[in-house]
Amino acid sequence: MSFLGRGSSTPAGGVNHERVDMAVQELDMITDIFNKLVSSCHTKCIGTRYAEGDLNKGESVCVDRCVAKFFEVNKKVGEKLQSMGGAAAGGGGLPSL
Amino acid sequence: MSFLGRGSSTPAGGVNHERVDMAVQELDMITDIFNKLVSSCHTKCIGTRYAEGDLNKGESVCVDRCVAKFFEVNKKVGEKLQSMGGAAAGGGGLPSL
Amino acid sequence: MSFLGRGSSTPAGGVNHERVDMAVQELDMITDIFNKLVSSCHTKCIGTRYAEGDLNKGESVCVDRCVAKFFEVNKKVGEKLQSMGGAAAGGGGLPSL
Amino acid sequence: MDLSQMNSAEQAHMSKIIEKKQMQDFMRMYSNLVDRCFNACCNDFTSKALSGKEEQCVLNCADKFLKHSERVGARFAEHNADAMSATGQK
Amino acid sequence: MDLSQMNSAEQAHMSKIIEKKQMQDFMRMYSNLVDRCFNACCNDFTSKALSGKEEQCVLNCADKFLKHSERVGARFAEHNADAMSATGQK
Amino acid sequence: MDLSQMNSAEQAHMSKIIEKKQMQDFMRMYSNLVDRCFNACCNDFTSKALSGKEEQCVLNCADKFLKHSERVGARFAEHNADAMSATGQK
Repeated sequence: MSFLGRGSSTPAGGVNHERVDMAVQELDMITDIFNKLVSSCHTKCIGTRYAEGDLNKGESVCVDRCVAKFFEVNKKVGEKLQSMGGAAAGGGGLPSL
Repeated sequence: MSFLGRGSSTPAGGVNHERVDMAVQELDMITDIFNKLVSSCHTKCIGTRYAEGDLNKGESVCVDRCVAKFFEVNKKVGEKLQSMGGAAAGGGGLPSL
Repeated sequence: MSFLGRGSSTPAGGVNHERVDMAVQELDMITDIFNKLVSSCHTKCIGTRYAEGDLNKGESVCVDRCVAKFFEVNKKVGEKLQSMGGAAAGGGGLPSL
Repeated sequence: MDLSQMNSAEQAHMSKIIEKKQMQDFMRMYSNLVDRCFNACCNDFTSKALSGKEEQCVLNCADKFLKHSERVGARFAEHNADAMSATGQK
Repeated sequence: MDLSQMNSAEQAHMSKIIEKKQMQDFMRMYSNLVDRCFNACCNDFTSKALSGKEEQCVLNCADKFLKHSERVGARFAEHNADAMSATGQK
Repeated sequence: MDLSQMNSAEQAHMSKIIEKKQMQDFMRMYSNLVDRCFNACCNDFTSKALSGKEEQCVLNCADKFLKHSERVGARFAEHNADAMSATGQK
Protein backbone atom coordinates (compact mmCIF):
# COMPACT_ATOMS: atom_id res chain seq x y z
CA MET A 1 0.00 0.00 0.00
CA SER A 2 2.22 2.71 -1.30
CA PHE A 3 -0.13 5.56 -0.42
CA LEU A 4 1.41 5.37 3.03
CA GLY A 5 4.61 6.57 1.41
CA ARG A 6 6.70 3.47 1.80
CA GLY A 7 9.05 2.29 -0.92
CA SER A 8 8.77 -1.16 -2.46
CA SER A 9 11.57 -2.69 -0.43
CA THR A 10 9.88 -1.72 2.79
CA PRO A 11 7.39 -4.26 4.13
CA ALA A 12 4.20 -3.49 6.01
CA GLY A 13 4.08 -1.98 9.46
CA GLY A 14 5.36 -4.93 11.48
CA VAL A 15 8.92 -5.61 12.55
CA ASN A 16 10.95 -8.09 10.52
CA HIS A 17 12.87 -9.63 13.40
CA GLU A 18 15.41 -11.33 11.16
CA ARG A 19 16.37 -8.01 9.63
CA VAL A 20 16.62 -6.35 13.03
CA ASP A 21 18.72 -9.28 14.32
CA MET A 22 21.11 -8.91 11.39
CA ALA A 23 21.50 -5.21 12.06
CA VAL A 24 22.11 -5.85 15.76
CA GLN A 25 24.77 -8.44 14.93
CA GLU A 26 26.44 -5.99 12.57
CA LEU A 27 26.37 -3.33 15.27
CA ASP A 28 27.89 -5.75 17.80
CA MET A 29 30.62 -6.66 15.31
CA ILE A 30 31.52 -3.03 14.65
CA THR A 31 31.53 -2.26 18.37
CA ASP A 32 33.74 -5.27 19.05
CA ILE A 33 36.25 -4.31 16.34
CA PHE A 34 36.26 -0.69 17.49
CA ASN A 35 36.95 -1.66 21.10
CA LYS A 36 39.81 -3.93 20.03
CA LEU A 37 41.21 -1.16 17.86
CA VAL A 38 41.10 1.34 20.72
CA SER A 39 42.79 -1.12 23.06
CA SER A 40 45.49 -2.31 20.62
CA CYS A 41 46.45 1.17 19.44
CA HIS A 42 46.55 2.32 23.05
CA THR A 43 49.05 -0.44 23.82
CA LYS A 44 51.07 0.32 20.68
CA CYS A 45 51.15 4.11 20.93
CA ILE A 46 50.40 5.51 24.37
CA GLY A 47 53.10 5.70 27.02
CA THR A 48 52.20 4.46 30.47
CA ARG A 49 53.87 7.07 32.62
CA TYR A 50 50.92 9.44 32.39
CA ALA A 51 52.88 12.57 33.13
CA GLU A 52 50.23 14.59 31.30
CA GLY A 53 46.63 14.20 30.17
CA ASP A 54 47.02 15.21 26.53
CA LEU A 55 48.16 13.09 23.62
CA ASN A 56 51.55 14.38 22.58
CA LYS A 57 52.53 14.85 18.94
CA GLY A 58 54.26 11.47 18.62
CA GLU A 59 51.34 9.63 20.18
CA SER A 60 48.82 11.37 17.92
CA VAL A 61 50.72 10.51 14.74
CA CYS A 62 51.19 6.94 15.94
CA VAL A 63 47.46 6.57 16.62
CA ASP A 64 46.55 7.75 13.10
CA ARG A 65 48.94 5.28 11.49
CA CYS A 66 47.89 2.53 13.87
CA VAL A 67 44.24 2.86 12.83
CA ALA A 68 45.21 2.89 9.15
CA LYS A 69 47.32 -0.24 9.54
CA PHE A 70 44.62 -2.01 11.53
CA PHE A 71 42.19 -1.41 8.65
CA GLU A 72 44.73 -2.84 6.20
CA VAL A 73 45.14 -5.92 8.36
CA ASN A 74 41.36 -6.22 8.58
CA LYS A 75 41.20 -6.16 4.76
CA LYS A 76 43.94 -8.77 4.32
CA VAL A 77 42.40 -11.11 6.87
CA GLY A 78 38.98 -10.66 5.27
CA GLU A 79 40.35 -11.52 1.83
CA LYS A 80 42.19 -14.52 3.28
CA LEU A 81 39.05 -15.88 4.93
CA GLN A 82 37.00 -15.35 1.80
CA SER A 83 39.59 -17.14 -0.34
CA MET A 84 39.34 -20.07 2.06
CA GLY A 85 35.57 -20.12 1.67
CA GLY A 86 34.69 -18.22 4.78
CA ALA A 87 31.10 -18.04 3.59
CA ALA A 88 30.71 -21.66 4.68
CA ALA A 89 31.36 -20.62 8.25
CA GLY A 90 28.37 -18.39 8.57
CA GLY A 91 26.25 -18.54 5.44
CA GLY A 92 26.74 -14.85 4.75
CA GLY A 93 29.30 -12.66 3.14
CA LEU A 94 32.19 -11.37 5.12
CA PRO A 95 31.32 -8.25 7.06
CA SER A 96 32.96 -5.16 5.64
CA LEU A 97 33.71 -2.61 8.31
CA MET B 1 -6.45 6.25 40.72
CA SER B 2 -5.19 5.82 44.23
CA PHE B 3 -8.28 4.01 45.50
CA LEU B 4 -6.68 0.83 44.20
CA GLY B 5 -4.16 1.19 46.98
CA ARG B 6 -1.11 1.76 44.88
CA GLY B 7 1.61 4.18 45.93
CA SER B 8 2.52 6.84 43.46
CA SER B 9 5.90 5.41 42.56
CA THR B 10 4.61 1.88 42.19
CA PRO B 11 2.82 1.08 38.93
CA ALA B 12 0.09 -1.53 38.44
CA GLY B 13 0.61 -5.27 38.77
CA GLY B 14 2.45 -5.67 35.49
CA VAL B 15 6.16 -5.50 34.87
CA ASN B 16 7.70 -2.15 33.95
CA HIS B 17 10.29 -3.47 31.51
CA GLU B 18 12.26 -0.27 31.47
CA ARG B 19 12.76 -0.43 35.22
CA VAL B 20 13.74 -4.09 35.08
CA ASP B 21 16.17 -3.34 32.22
CA MET B 22 17.79 -0.60 34.26
CA ALA B 23 18.22 -2.93 37.22
CA VAL B 24 19.70 -5.64 34.98
CA GLN B 25 22.15 -3.15 33.49
CA GLU B 26 23.17 -2.06 36.98
CA LEU B 27 23.66 -5.68 38.00
CA ASP B 28 25.78 -6.33 34.91
CA MET B 29 27.87 -3.26 35.67
CA ILE B 30 28.51 -4.32 39.25
CA THR B 31 29.36 -7.87 38.16
CA ASP B 32 31.74 -6.52 35.53
CA ILE B 33 33.52 -4.23 38.01
CA PHE B 34 33.71 -6.99 40.60
CA ASN B 35 35.25 -9.43 38.13
CA LYS B 36 37.83 -6.86 37.06
CA LEU B 37 38.62 -6.13 40.70
CA VAL B 38 39.13 -9.82 41.48
CA SER B 39 41.38 -10.25 38.48
CA SER B 40 43.45 -7.08 38.97
CA CYS B 41 44.03 -7.62 42.68
CA HIS B 42 44.94 -11.24 41.99
CA THR B 43 47.62 -10.03 39.56
CA LYS B 44 48.84 -7.38 42.01
CA CYS B 45 48.86 -9.45 45.18
CA ILE B 46 48.90 -13.21 44.64
CA GLY B 47 52.14 -15.03 43.92
CA THR B 48 52.10 -17.51 41.05
CA ARG B 49 54.17 -20.30 42.53
CA TYR B 50 51.18 -21.84 44.30
CA ALA B 51 53.19 -23.66 46.95
CA GLU B 52 50.12 -23.60 49.19
CA GLY B 53 46.36 -23.14 48.90
CA ASP B 54 45.86 -20.49 51.57
CA LEU B 55 46.35 -16.76 51.26
CA ASN B 56 49.39 -15.88 53.34
CA LYS B 57 49.48 -12.84 55.62
CA GLY B 58 51.17 -10.57 53.08
CA GLU B 59 48.73 -11.52 50.35
CA SER B 60 45.72 -10.96 52.59
CA VAL B 61 46.84 -7.48 53.61
CA CYS B 62 47.68 -6.63 50.02
CA VAL B 63 44.19 -7.73 48.86
CA ASP B 64 42.47 -5.52 51.44
CA ARG B 65 44.48 -2.47 50.40
CA CYS B 66 44.08 -3.31 46.74
CA VAL B 67 40.28 -3.29 47.01
CA ALA B 68 40.36 -0.01 48.94
CA LYS B 69 42.58 1.61 46.33
CA PHE B 70 40.47 0.31 43.46
CA PHE B 71 37.43 1.98 45.03
CA GLU B 72 39.35 5.25 45.32
CA VAL B 73 40.33 5.03 41.66
CA ASN B 74 36.71 4.29 40.79
CA LYS B 75 35.66 7.44 42.64
CA LYS B 76 38.29 9.63 40.96
CA VAL B 77 37.45 8.34 37.49
CA GLY B 78 33.75 8.82 38.17
CA GLU B 79 34.28 12.42 39.26
CA LYS B 80 36.49 13.04 36.23
CA LEU B 81 33.86 11.73 33.83
CA GLN B 82 31.13 13.73 35.50
CA SER B 83 33.21 16.91 35.34
CA MET B 84 33.61 16.30 31.60
CA GLY B 85 29.86 15.97 31.20
CA GLY B 86 29.68 12.21 31.27
CA ALA B 87 25.92 12.48 31.43
CA ALA B 88 25.94 13.24 27.72
CA ALA B 89 27.36 9.81 27.04
CA GLY B 90 24.46 7.87 28.43
CA GLY B 91 21.69 10.18 29.47
CA GLY B 92 21.93 9.06 33.07
CA GLY B 93 23.95 9.83 36.10
CA LEU B 94 27.19 8.03 36.68
CA PRO B 95 26.66 4.68 38.33
CA SER B 96 27.83 4.66 41.91
CA LEU B 97 29.09 1.24 42.99
CA MET C 1 -0.65 -39.29 24.44
CA SER C 2 1.93 -41.83 23.42
CA PHE C 3 0.25 -42.72 20.15
CA LEU C 4 1.97 -39.66 18.74
CA GLY C 5 5.19 -41.56 19.21
CA ARG C 6 6.71 -39.43 21.92
CA GLY C 7 8.52 -40.95 24.88
CA SER C 8 7.38 -40.22 28.39
CA SER C 9 10.11 -37.64 29.10
CA THR C 10 9.06 -35.56 26.11
CA PRO C 11 6.32 -33.03 26.81
CA ALA C 12 3.61 -31.92 24.38
CA GLY C 13 4.23 -29.76 21.33
CA GLY C 14 5.16 -26.49 23.08
CA VAL C 15 8.59 -25.23 23.94
CA ASN C 16 9.82 -25.77 27.49
CA HIS C 17 11.77 -22.55 27.86
CA GLU C 18 13.61 -23.71 30.93
CA ARG C 19 14.99 -26.70 29.07
CA VAL C 20 16.01 -24.57 26.11
CA ASP C 21 17.66 -22.04 28.46
CA MET C 22 19.66 -24.82 30.10
CA ALA C 23 20.84 -26.10 26.72
CA VAL C 24 21.80 -22.57 25.64
CA GLN C 25 23.78 -22.08 28.86
CA GLU C 26 25.55 -25.39 28.29
CA LEU C 27 26.36 -24.33 24.73
CA ASP C 28 27.72 -20.99 25.94
CA MET C 29 29.84 -22.76 28.53
CA ILE C 30 31.34 -25.16 25.99
CA THR C 31 32.01 -22.31 23.55
CA ASP C 32 33.66 -20.29 26.31
CA ILE C 33 35.91 -23.19 27.38
CA PHE C 34 36.78 -23.97 23.77
CA ASN C 35 37.76 -20.38 23.04
CA LYS C 36 39.95 -20.25 26.13
CA LEU C 37 41.54 -23.56 25.16
CA VAL C 38 42.33 -22.29 21.65
CA SER C 39 43.81 -19.10 23.02
CA SER C 40 45.87 -20.69 25.82
CA CYS C 41 47.31 -23.47 23.67
CA HIS C 42 48.12 -20.89 20.99
CA THR C 43 50.12 -18.93 23.56
CA LYS C 44 51.80 -22.08 24.88
CA CYS C 45 52.64 -23.75 21.56
CA ILE C 46 52.65 -21.43 18.57
CA GLY C 47 55.66 -19.26 17.78
CA THR C 48 55.01 -15.62 16.99
CA ARG C 49 57.44 -15.10 14.14
CA TYR C 50 54.99 -16.41 11.55
CA ALA C 51 57.61 -17.37 9.01
CA GLU C 52 55.18 -19.89 7.54
CA GLY C 53 51.42 -20.58 7.58
CA ASP C 54 51.51 -24.26 8.53
CA LEU C 55 51.81 -25.77 11.98
CA ASN C 56 55.23 -27.39 12.18
CA LYS C 57 55.78 -30.82 13.73
CA GLY C 58 56.78 -29.46 17.14
CA GLU C 59 53.78 -27.13 17.29
CA SER C 60 51.36 -29.88 16.28
CA VAL C 61 52.61 -32.27 18.98
CA CYS C 62 52.54 -29.48 21.54
CA VAL C 63 48.93 -28.61 20.65
CA ASP C 64 47.80 -32.23 21.11
CA ARG C 65 49.42 -32.47 24.53
CA CYS C 66 48.20 -29.03 25.48
CA VAL C 67 44.58 -30.00 24.84
CA ALA C 68 45.01 -33.23 26.80
CA LYS C 69 46.53 -31.40 29.75
CA PHE C 70 43.84 -28.73 29.69
CA PHE C 71 41.19 -31.46 29.97
CA GLU C 72 43.04 -32.95 32.94
CA VAL C 73 43.15 -29.56 34.62
CA ASN C 74 39.46 -29.13 33.89
CA LYS C 75 38.78 -32.46 35.61
CA LYS C 76 40.89 -31.62 38.67
CA VAL C 77 39.29 -28.20 39.09
CA GLY C 78 35.83 -29.72 38.65
CA GLU C 79 36.53 -32.32 41.36
CA LYS C 80 37.94 -29.64 43.63
CA LEU C 81 34.86 -27.44 43.26
CA GLN C 82 32.52 -30.37 43.84
CA SER C 83 34.41 -31.40 46.98
CA MET C 84 33.96 -27.84 48.23
CA GLY C 85 30.22 -28.06 47.60
CA GLY C 86 30.17 -26.29 44.27
CA ALA C 87 26.53 -27.27 43.88
CA ALA C 88 25.66 -24.53 46.35
CA ALA C 89 26.97 -21.97 43.90
CA GLY C 90 24.49 -22.69 41.16
CA GLY C 91 21.98 -25.26 42.29
CA GLY C 92 23.07 -27.71 39.65
CA GLY C 93 25.73 -30.27 39.16
CA LEU C 94 29.08 -29.26 37.81
CA PRO C 95 29.07 -29.13 34.04
CA SER C 96 31.03 -31.95 32.50
CA LEU C 97 32.62 -30.95 29.23
CA MET D 1 21.25 -2.44 44.04
CA ASP D 2 17.89 -1.45 45.36
CA LEU D 3 14.93 -3.65 44.47
CA SER D 4 12.58 -2.13 47.04
CA GLN D 5 11.01 0.27 44.57
CA MET D 6 9.80 -2.62 42.43
CA ASN D 7 6.36 -4.15 42.63
CA SER D 8 6.05 -7.86 43.35
CA ALA D 9 5.74 -8.87 39.70
CA GLU D 10 8.93 -6.99 38.90
CA GLN D 11 10.72 -8.48 41.89
CA ALA D 12 9.70 -11.98 40.83
CA HIS D 13 10.95 -11.27 37.32
CA MET D 14 14.25 -9.92 38.67
CA SER D 15 14.69 -13.00 40.87
CA LYS D 16 14.51 -15.24 37.82
CA ILE D 17 16.97 -13.07 35.92
CA ILE D 18 19.35 -12.97 38.88
CA GLU D 19 19.16 -16.74 39.28
CA LYS D 20 20.01 -17.23 35.61
CA LYS D 21 22.88 -14.77 35.86
CA GLN D 22 24.24 -16.52 38.92
CA MET D 23 24.42 -19.75 36.96
CA GLN D 24 26.19 -17.92 34.13
CA ASP D 25 28.58 -16.27 36.57
CA PHE D 26 29.36 -19.60 38.16
CA MET D 27 30.09 -21.15 34.78
CA ARG D 28 32.31 -18.27 33.75
CA MET D 29 34.12 -18.37 37.06
CA TYR D 30 34.65 -22.08 36.54
CA SER D 31 36.09 -21.73 33.03
CA ASN D 32 38.24 -18.80 34.16
CA LEU D 33 39.57 -20.87 37.02
CA VAL D 34 40.49 -23.75 34.72
CA ASP D 35 42.16 -21.40 32.26
CA ARG D 36 43.98 -19.39 34.92
CA CYS D 37 45.38 -22.42 36.75
CA PHE D 38 46.25 -24.21 33.53
CA ASN D 39 48.22 -21.17 32.40
CA ALA D 40 49.97 -20.71 35.74
CA CYS D 41 50.86 -24.35 36.32
CA CYS D 42 51.37 -26.09 32.97
CA ASN D 43 54.41 -25.09 30.98
CA ASP D 44 55.89 -28.43 30.03
CA PHE D 45 54.41 -30.09 26.97
CA THR D 46 56.89 -32.91 26.57
CA SER D 47 54.18 -35.10 28.07
CA LYS D 48 50.39 -35.03 27.87
CA ALA D 49 49.91 -36.27 31.45
CA LEU D 50 49.66 -33.87 34.34
CA SER D 51 52.71 -34.33 36.61
CA GLY D 52 52.34 -34.61 40.38
CA LYS D 53 53.86 -31.18 40.75
CA GLU D 54 51.52 -29.66 38.18
CA GLU D 55 48.50 -31.27 39.82
CA GLN D 56 49.43 -29.88 43.23
CA CYS D 57 49.95 -26.46 41.67
CA VAL D 58 46.50 -26.61 40.03
CA LEU D 59 44.80 -27.61 43.29
CA ASN D 60 46.55 -24.85 45.25
CA CYS D 61 45.81 -22.36 42.49
CA ALA D 62 42.10 -23.18 42.52
CA ASP D 63 41.98 -23.14 46.31
CA LYS D 64 43.80 -19.83 46.54
CA PHE D 65 41.77 -18.17 43.81
CA LEU D 66 38.51 -19.06 45.53
CA LYS D 67 39.77 -17.75 48.86
CA HIS D 68 40.99 -14.62 47.12
CA SER D 69 37.59 -14.07 45.45
CA GLU D 70 35.85 -14.57 48.75
CA ARG D 71 38.06 -12.00 50.46
CA VAL D 72 37.61 -9.48 47.65
CA GLY D 73 33.86 -10.10 47.83
CA ALA D 74 33.79 -9.37 51.57
CA ARG D 75 35.77 -6.12 51.16
CA PHE D 76 33.66 -5.16 48.15
CA ALA D 77 30.47 -5.53 50.17
CA GLU D 78 31.87 -3.38 52.99
CA HIS D 79 32.96 -0.62 50.63
CA ASN D 80 29.61 -0.74 48.87
CA ALA D 81 27.78 -0.41 52.16
CA ASP D 82 30.01 2.53 53.13
CA ALA D 83 29.51 4.23 49.78
CA MET D 84 25.74 3.86 50.02
CA SER D 85 25.42 5.17 53.55
CA ALA D 86 27.75 8.06 52.64
CA THR D 87 25.58 9.22 49.74
CA GLY D 88 22.36 8.58 51.62
CA GLN D 89 21.31 6.21 48.85
CA LYS D 90 18.69 3.68 49.89
CA MET E 1 25.43 0.38 9.14
CA ASP E 2 22.53 1.15 6.88
CA LEU E 3 19.14 1.55 8.49
CA SER E 4 17.49 3.11 5.43
CA GLN E 5 16.07 -0.19 4.21
CA MET E 6 14.06 -0.57 7.40
CA ASN E 7 10.46 0.48 7.83
CA SER E 8 9.56 2.93 10.55
CA ALA E 9 8.56 0.25 13.07
CA GLU E 10 11.91 -1.45 12.58
CA GLN E 11 13.78 1.82 12.83
CA ALA E 12 12.00 2.66 16.07
CA HIS E 13 12.86 -0.78 17.43
CA MET E 14 16.51 -0.37 16.37
CA SER E 15 16.67 3.05 18.04
CA LYS E 16 15.66 1.53 21.34
CA ILE E 17 18.20 -1.28 20.97
CA ILE E 18 20.94 1.18 20.03
CA GLU E 19 20.09 3.40 23.00
CA LYS E 20 20.33 0.42 25.34
CA LYS E 21 23.61 -0.67 23.80
CA GLN E 22 25.03 2.83 24.15
CA MET E 23 24.32 2.71 27.86
CA GLN E 24 26.00 -0.70 28.07
CA ASP E 25 28.97 0.55 26.05
CA PHE E 26 29.32 3.55 28.32
CA MET E 27 29.26 1.35 31.40
CA ARG E 28 31.83 -1.04 29.97
CA MET E 29 34.03 1.87 28.90
CA TYR E 30 33.76 3.22 32.42
CA SER E 31 34.74 -0.02 34.12
CA ASN E 32 37.54 -0.57 31.61
CA LEU E 33 38.83 2.91 32.32
CA VAL E 34 38.86 2.32 36.07
CA ASP E 35 40.60 -1.03 35.65
CA ARG E 36 43.12 0.25 33.11
CA CYS E 37 44.14 3.30 35.12
CA PHE E 38 44.21 1.37 38.37
CA ASN E 39 46.56 -1.18 36.80
CA ALA E 40 48.79 1.46 35.23
CA CYS E 41 49.04 3.74 38.25
CA CYS E 42 48.74 1.65 41.42
CA ASN E 43 51.61 -0.64 42.23
CA ASP E 44 52.29 0.14 45.86
CA PHE E 45 50.12 -1.65 48.38
CA THR E 46 51.93 -0.68 51.54
CA SER E 47 49.09 1.78 52.06
CA LYS E 48 45.39 1.70 51.20
CA ALA E 49 45.19 5.40 50.46
CA LEU E 50 45.78 6.75 46.97
CA SER E 51 48.98 8.85 47.02
CA GLY E 52 49.06 12.27 45.37
CA LYS E 53 51.25 10.86 42.64
CA GLU E 54 48.92 7.95 42.02
CA GLU E 55 45.91 10.25 41.90
CA GLN E 56 47.55 12.51 39.31
CA CYS E 57 48.49 9.46 37.27
CA VAL E 58 44.89 8.19 37.38
CA LEU E 59 43.48 11.55 36.29
CA ASN E 60 45.98 11.86 33.42
CA CYS E 61 45.37 8.25 32.44
CA ALA E 62 41.60 8.77 32.24
CA ASP E 63 42.02 12.04 30.38
CA LYS E 64 44.45 10.58 27.89
CA PHE E 65 42.41 7.44 27.31
CA LEU E 66 39.30 9.45 26.49
CA LYS E 67 41.26 11.66 24.07
CA HIS E 68 42.80 8.57 22.53
CA SER E 69 39.36 6.93 22.07
CA GLU E 70 38.02 10.09 20.52
CA ARG E 71 40.89 10.24 18.03
CA VAL E 72 40.54 6.56 17.14
CA GLY E 73 36.81 7.13 16.70
CA ALA E 74 37.41 10.01 14.29
CA ARG E 75 39.89 7.99 12.19
CA PHE E 76 37.60 4.96 12.32
CA ALA E 77 34.70 6.97 10.92
CA GLU E 78 36.87 8.31 8.08
CA HIS E 79 38.12 4.86 7.11
CA ASN E 80 34.60 3.47 7.27
CA ALA E 81 33.34 6.22 4.99
CA ASP E 82 36.20 5.52 2.56
CA ALA E 83 35.56 1.79 2.59
CA MET E 84 31.87 2.28 1.93
CA SER E 85 32.28 4.68 -0.94
CA ALA E 86 34.97 2.39 -2.42
CA THR E 87 32.69 -0.65 -2.49
CA GLY E 88 29.66 1.37 -3.54
CA GLN E 89 27.85 0.06 -0.47
CA LYS E 90 24.94 2.21 0.58
CA MET F 1 25.33 -31.50 24.33
CA ASP F 2 22.34 -33.78 24.08
CA LEU F 3 19.34 -32.51 22.15
CA SER F 4 17.62 -35.89 21.88
CA GLN F 5 15.45 -35.29 24.94
CA MET F 6 13.89 -32.26 23.29
CA ASN F 7 10.63 -32.33 21.36
CA SER F 8 10.59 -31.15 17.79
CA ALA F 9 9.45 -27.63 18.63
CA GLU F 10 12.31 -27.28 21.08
CA GLN F 11 14.80 -28.71 18.61
CA ALA F 12 13.65 -26.27 15.94
CA HIS F 13 14.01 -23.42 18.40
CA MET F 14 17.50 -24.61 19.39
CA SER F 15 18.53 -24.85 15.74
CA LYS F 16 17.68 -21.19 15.23
CA ILE F 17 19.57 -20.20 18.36
CA ILE F 18 22.59 -22.29 17.37
CA GLU F 19 22.59 -20.77 13.88
CA LYS F 20 22.56 -17.28 15.34
CA LYS F 21 25.34 -18.16 17.78
CA GLN F 22 27.44 -19.62 14.98
CA MET F 23 27.24 -16.32 13.14
CA GLN F 24 28.24 -14.50 16.32
CA ASP F 25 31.09 -16.94 16.93
CA PHE F 26 32.31 -16.48 13.39
CA MET F 27 32.27 -12.71 13.78
CA ARG F 28 34.10 -12.84 17.08
CA MET F 29 36.65 -15.26 15.65
CA TYR F 30 37.13 -12.87 12.76
CA SER F 31 37.69 -9.80 14.92
CA ASN F 32 39.97 -11.79 17.24
CA LEU F 33 41.99 -12.94 14.26
CA VAL F 34 42.42 -9.38 12.99
CA ASP F 35 43.41 -8.14 16.43
CA ARG F 36 45.75 -11.04 17.15
CA CYS F 37 47.61 -10.83 13.86
CA PHE F 38 47.76 -7.05 13.96
CA ASN F 39 49.32 -7.22 17.41
CA ALA F 40 51.79 -9.94 16.46
CA CYS F 41 52.88 -8.45 13.14
CA CYS F 42 52.63 -4.67 13.30
CA ASN F 43 55.10 -2.89 15.53
CA ASP F 44 56.41 -0.16 13.30
CA PHE F 45 54.31 2.98 13.11
CA THR F 46 56.70 5.20 11.17
CA SER F 47 54.45 4.48 8.19
CA LYS F 48 50.74 3.88 7.81
CA ALA F 49 51.14 1.38 4.97
CA LEU F 50 51.52 -2.32 5.64
CA SER F 51 55.03 -3.40 4.60
CA GLY F 52 55.55 -6.54 2.52
CA LYS F 53 57.03 -8.27 5.52
CA GLU F 54 54.11 -7.28 7.74
CA GLU F 55 51.61 -8.44 5.13
CA GLN F 56 53.27 -11.85 4.85
CA CYS F 57 53.31 -12.12 8.63
CA VAL F 58 49.59 -11.33 8.81
CA LEU F 59 48.72 -13.91 6.15
CA ASN F 60 50.80 -16.61 7.86
CA CYS F 61 49.38 -15.65 11.23
CA ALA F 62 45.79 -15.99 10.00
CA ASP F 63 46.57 -19.24 8.20
CA LYS F 64 48.30 -20.72 11.21
CA PHE F 65 45.66 -19.62 13.67
CA LEU F 66 42.91 -21.26 11.62
CA LYS F 67 44.89 -24.51 11.34
CA HIS F 68 45.59 -24.34 15.06
CA SER F 69 41.88 -23.84 15.86
CA GLU F 70 40.97 -26.74 13.61
CA ARG F 71 43.45 -29.04 15.33
CA VAL F 72 42.29 -27.98 18.80
CA GLY F 73 38.70 -28.56 17.66
CA ALA F 74 39.52 -32.09 16.51
CA ARG F 75 41.25 -32.98 19.78
CA PHE F 76 38.46 -31.30 21.76
CA ALA F 77 35.85 -33.44 20.03
CA GLU F 78 37.83 -36.63 20.76
CA HIS F 79 38.25 -35.79 24.43
CA ASN F 80 34.58 -34.87 24.70
CA ALA F 81 33.58 -38.19 23.16
CA ASP F 82 35.89 -40.03 25.57
CA ALA F 83 34.57 -38.12 28.56
CA MET F 84 30.97 -38.83 27.62
CA SER F 85 31.44 -42.56 27.03
CA ALA F 86 33.42 -42.78 30.30
CA THR F 87 30.61 -41.27 32.37
CA GLY F 88 27.92 -43.18 30.49
CA GLN F 89 26.34 -39.84 29.63
CA LYS F 90 24.13 -39.94 26.56
